[in-house]
Amino acid sequence: MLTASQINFERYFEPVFQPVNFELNSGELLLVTGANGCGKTTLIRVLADILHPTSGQIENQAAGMAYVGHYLGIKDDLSVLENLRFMRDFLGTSNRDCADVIRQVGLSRVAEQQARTLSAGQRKRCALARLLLSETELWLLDEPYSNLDLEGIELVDRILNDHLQSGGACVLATHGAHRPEWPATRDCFLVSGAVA
Amino acid sequence: MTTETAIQNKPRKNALVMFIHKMGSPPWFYNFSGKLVPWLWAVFCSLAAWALYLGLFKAPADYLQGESFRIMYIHVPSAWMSMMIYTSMAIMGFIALVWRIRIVEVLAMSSAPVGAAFTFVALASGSLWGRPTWGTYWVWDARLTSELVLLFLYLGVIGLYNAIDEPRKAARAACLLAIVGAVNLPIIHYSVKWWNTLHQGSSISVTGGSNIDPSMLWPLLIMALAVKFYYGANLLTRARVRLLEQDKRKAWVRKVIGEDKS
Amino acid sequence: MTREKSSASLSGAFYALLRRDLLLAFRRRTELLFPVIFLLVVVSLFPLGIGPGPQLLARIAPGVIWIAALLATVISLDGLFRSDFEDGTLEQFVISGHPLTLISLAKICAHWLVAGLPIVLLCPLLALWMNLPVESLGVLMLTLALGTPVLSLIGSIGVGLTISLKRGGQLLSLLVFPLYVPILIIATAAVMAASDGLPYTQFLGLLTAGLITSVTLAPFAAAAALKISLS
Amino acid sequence: MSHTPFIWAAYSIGTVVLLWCALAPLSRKKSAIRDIRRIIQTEERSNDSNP
Repeated sequence: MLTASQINFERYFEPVFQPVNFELNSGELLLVTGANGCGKTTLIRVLADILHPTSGQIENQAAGMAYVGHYLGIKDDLSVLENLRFMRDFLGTSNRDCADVIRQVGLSRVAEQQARTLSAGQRKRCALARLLLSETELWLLDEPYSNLDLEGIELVDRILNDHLQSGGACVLATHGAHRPEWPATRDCFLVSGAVA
Repeated sequence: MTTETAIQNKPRKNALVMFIHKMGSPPWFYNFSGKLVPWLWAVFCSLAAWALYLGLFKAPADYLQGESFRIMYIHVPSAWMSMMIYTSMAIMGFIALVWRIRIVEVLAMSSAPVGAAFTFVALASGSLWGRPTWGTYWVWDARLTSELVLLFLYLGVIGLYNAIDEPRKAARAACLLAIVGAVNLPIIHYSVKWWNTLHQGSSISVTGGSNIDPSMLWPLLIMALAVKFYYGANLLTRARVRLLEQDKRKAWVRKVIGEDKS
Repeated sequence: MTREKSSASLSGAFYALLRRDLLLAFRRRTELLFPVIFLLVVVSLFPLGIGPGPQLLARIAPGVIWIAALLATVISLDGLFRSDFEDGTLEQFVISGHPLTLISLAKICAHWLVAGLPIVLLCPLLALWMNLPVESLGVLMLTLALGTPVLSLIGSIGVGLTISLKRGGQLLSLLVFPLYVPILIIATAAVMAASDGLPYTQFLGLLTAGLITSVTLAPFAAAAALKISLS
Repeated sequence: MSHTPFIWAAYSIGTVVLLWCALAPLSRKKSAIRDIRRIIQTEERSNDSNP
């Protein structure tokens, strides 16, 4: 579904990480780990086609991508429900029920509240709800566990399991405090800088 | 160097393609342009000296404008260059954006200050020409007005390039702006020209004389040719310095500096 | 991305985004008023600065109103992509697979509706202040109606380029004002021609041509600019 | 009124601006080379201390 060969990204004329190679098939999870500053976010953004790789090839045959990054893309002036409704209309996945998705991520109590009143963890859950709405094959998750309580971490693992079980794929970047349990997991250990 | 190995792995193509490939590699470009620059300066100096000798000493005084027409030999080539450099910057910007060639990005961005300098010279000499001709230093004449707008366009490109930290991102943004400006430039030029006739401002253009005497025309043409060599030499010099600055931690720069010392 | 987008899903995305932007603007409606108040203040300063002589005011009215409209547009432009860029919504747009050109166009439309349209609607008041002949008021409104969308469209390129800068606003004016020169010249010429009782339809034709050209080209440039700013 | 001062002024402005434009990159090159030499030196020193 997603193949990367020798991809690299340069900033200030220095490679951010050593060239990355992997192949990801449906039902597989790619776990991107590495020290702080090794370019996990950069790699995810390259895979998301937000950044253009300086060299190397990415072959992406996934039917749609979804992305949860550091900036969650939630509008403060809209309520949780309005945020999700907009994303549903924008993505054209109108058969999904927003209220149901909100229940799944445990935000029913605050669904009508403006997003500015949410805590960091609740915002993360709102972004996860968007993932569920998106009906995409490839998920790109950048530190999905940050800011979440134990229950939230379980929630991420649960929806991730469901997604992978139904044939999706996922690239997950984490600094390693928690690892999702999934049999078909590939590892990608990023090393910063150029090849010595 | 990754670029060098990439070239070696490629199958041999014809000489032109090989040349373009090589020019894309910073060390090769640095060495090649280093050999070219002195020659460009030499051609510029001799052509400019010849043109100025003809224009300032040999050409007779104009029967309408007297001696002041001699400002033409600096004003008109500068004005032509200011437009030409903007166009070439936009074309290089387009190439840089589409094919992501770093050397072309650097060349496009090195063009901007040279173009801005020519625009400034055109404006200053034009206004000094205006004083004897119109009796005032500034008239909203079509050529001066479009040069002024062009100067703002140049300043925008330079400003944007300097405002963004990451050099390649900055170059790409400024290249895009240059392209947008180049699309607008003809529209600006013609609308300003037309605005000028509309308001019956100074309809006497300083360069209005259509049948100009050959003894006055030749110096102009030679000067116009000379400043193109100036642009080439200055552009390559600036591009070389920028490459050194950007690649200061790379091995090829180390080698070049080491050779310089010995 | 390989997923094909049907035109229905594209127009759905377009209208969803347009609706959301208008809703967001409505939620912050006091901020919406600032450019409009700015426009009124700038125009009212001219009689104070150069004296209330009716003939002189009428003579400079088209230029003054148009320059004020230009300034008000540039002031409002910074908000065009800023919040979407800063809270990560723009990245979501990119990854959705919808063309960024369409997204820019939707946002430009929304921007014109909340920032450009009020200028067009307010211009009778401005014309009254500036003692503009009633006959040329219609032409002034027409030039503004045709010209302010062009200001938003060209401005969107400048905003796209400066959005990643903390203080992009000051640079933005340097980038876009030179590009606004032809519109300013043509629009004011049309109003002046109307005031003098001369034919003016050819100017309106030129403005329309400018509008069509910028609608077809500017969203692509704005999308390219946003893509660069995101990197 | 004589036109000569204007011609002189125009040509001297042109010469000064174009000369400055041509010489500016040379001073930048000097400081760039100084920078690079410093980088090389610090690296050599760190290589000497831990071979």
